[in-house]
Amino acid sequence: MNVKVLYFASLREAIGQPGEELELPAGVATVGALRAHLAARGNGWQALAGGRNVRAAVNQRMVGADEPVAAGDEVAFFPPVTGG
Amino acid sequence: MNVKVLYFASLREAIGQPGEELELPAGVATVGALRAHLAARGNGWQALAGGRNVRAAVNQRMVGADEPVAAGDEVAFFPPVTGG
Amino acid sequence: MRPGSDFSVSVQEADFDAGAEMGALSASRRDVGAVASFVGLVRDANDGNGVSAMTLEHYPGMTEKALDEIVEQARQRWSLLRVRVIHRFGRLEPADRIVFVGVASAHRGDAFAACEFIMDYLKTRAPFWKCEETPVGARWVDARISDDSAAARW
Amino acid sequence: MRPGSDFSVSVQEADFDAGAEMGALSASRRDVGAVASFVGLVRDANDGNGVSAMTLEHYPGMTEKALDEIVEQARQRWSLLRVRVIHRFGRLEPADRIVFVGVASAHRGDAFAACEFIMDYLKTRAPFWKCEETPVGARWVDARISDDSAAARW
Repeated sequence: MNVKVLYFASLREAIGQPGEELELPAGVATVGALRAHLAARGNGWQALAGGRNVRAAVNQRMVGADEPVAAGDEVAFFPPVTGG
Repeated sequence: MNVKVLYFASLREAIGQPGEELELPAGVATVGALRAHLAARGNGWQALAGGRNVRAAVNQRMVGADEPVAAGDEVAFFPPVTGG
Repeated sequence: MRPGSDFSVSVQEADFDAGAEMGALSASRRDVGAVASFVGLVRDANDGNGVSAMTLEHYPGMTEKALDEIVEQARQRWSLLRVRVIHRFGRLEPADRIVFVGVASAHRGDAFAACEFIMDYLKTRAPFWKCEETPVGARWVDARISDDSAAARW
Repeated sequence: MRPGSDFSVSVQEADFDAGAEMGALSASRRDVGAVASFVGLVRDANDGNGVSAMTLEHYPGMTEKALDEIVEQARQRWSLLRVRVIHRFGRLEPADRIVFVGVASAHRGDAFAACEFIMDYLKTRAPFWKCEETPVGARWVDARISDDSAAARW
């Protein structure tokens, strides 16, 4: 069960890559759980840690932490947007 | 003691002229009194009668009925504006 | 407030170029972050009647003063860098432009608020009157109560 | 929502012609009474630092969807005839245009409200990020709390 994960802006810079393909570990079924799983890698990934202002999208729609993640999903993490 | 009086839009049409020079009668010292004086002429002038939605300007500034009228003033009567 | 200055109004029979006016609101500046603008046009229908044309009457002299005053009030309420108001008079047909209001500011909140304020105030304070040509003859447009309440919001 | 239709969004690196976009919002129609528009530009200063340039990163694919959704929400709330949104990405310098939002409606209240709503929502919902070049180096722009509260008004 693979998901595609994308990082943008300051998160992309902190993590050092624009994204990756990932096999979801057992027990990781929501955006919030995925975020915690990634943050636990340490180093640049701590930019995803709890308390940081991170937003997420699943399949290109902004979602909250409780959003389910399923096989084939595209999950993106990024800081609050600053366009316009 | 002369004042210049101007009429616009539907008031100009009702009265049949765009304006006139006028010697203020004794006792007419405000815009409201001038309006009542003119309305009393009857016919088209009744478009100025009380109850009609008429606005006024003195020296090209919108004013209320209590505004004083003095020699040399330009007084205008018109319906509510509809520009834009 | 003459054309060419940062705050200017024009009352004219001629059409205007909204794009050029919009561009001029930020031209040769690097501190403008927001340009809000509005163009009002003649519609072919109003209150259920077809409108084939309209004539805009105004009060020469007072019109410019009223628009200057409206712009001055906006400047006192918001932080504005440039303002441009153009209002036409004379005979206009459906799809013709009537009015342009453009506001340049550092931030969008000021630009939007001032642009809408100027339009709302203009609708109730600037001496213009519309006479529409309809299938049942010419008629003077009645002032809208909604315009008074729009202006009263500010 | 593709360019050319009455409701369209574009995400592009190229500049746009705000005047042409504004004109297109009422072209060949006689029922448009109001066109409200907004142009956002790069300022040479932000939060006290000089800005020599900025780069706008975005999320290709999601950006267009987010803008479509914002326009759709506006259509559900107000009576709109045409809407055009253009947002640029890539490297931009002070005075460069960033974003265009234009709304055509029969009446000005709808046009103003929808135009400001779209800008407010775009600021908090569309996946763009600004990275500014300043004398002390490049920095990612922090989201403004005022943008969240502006969007929360609606």
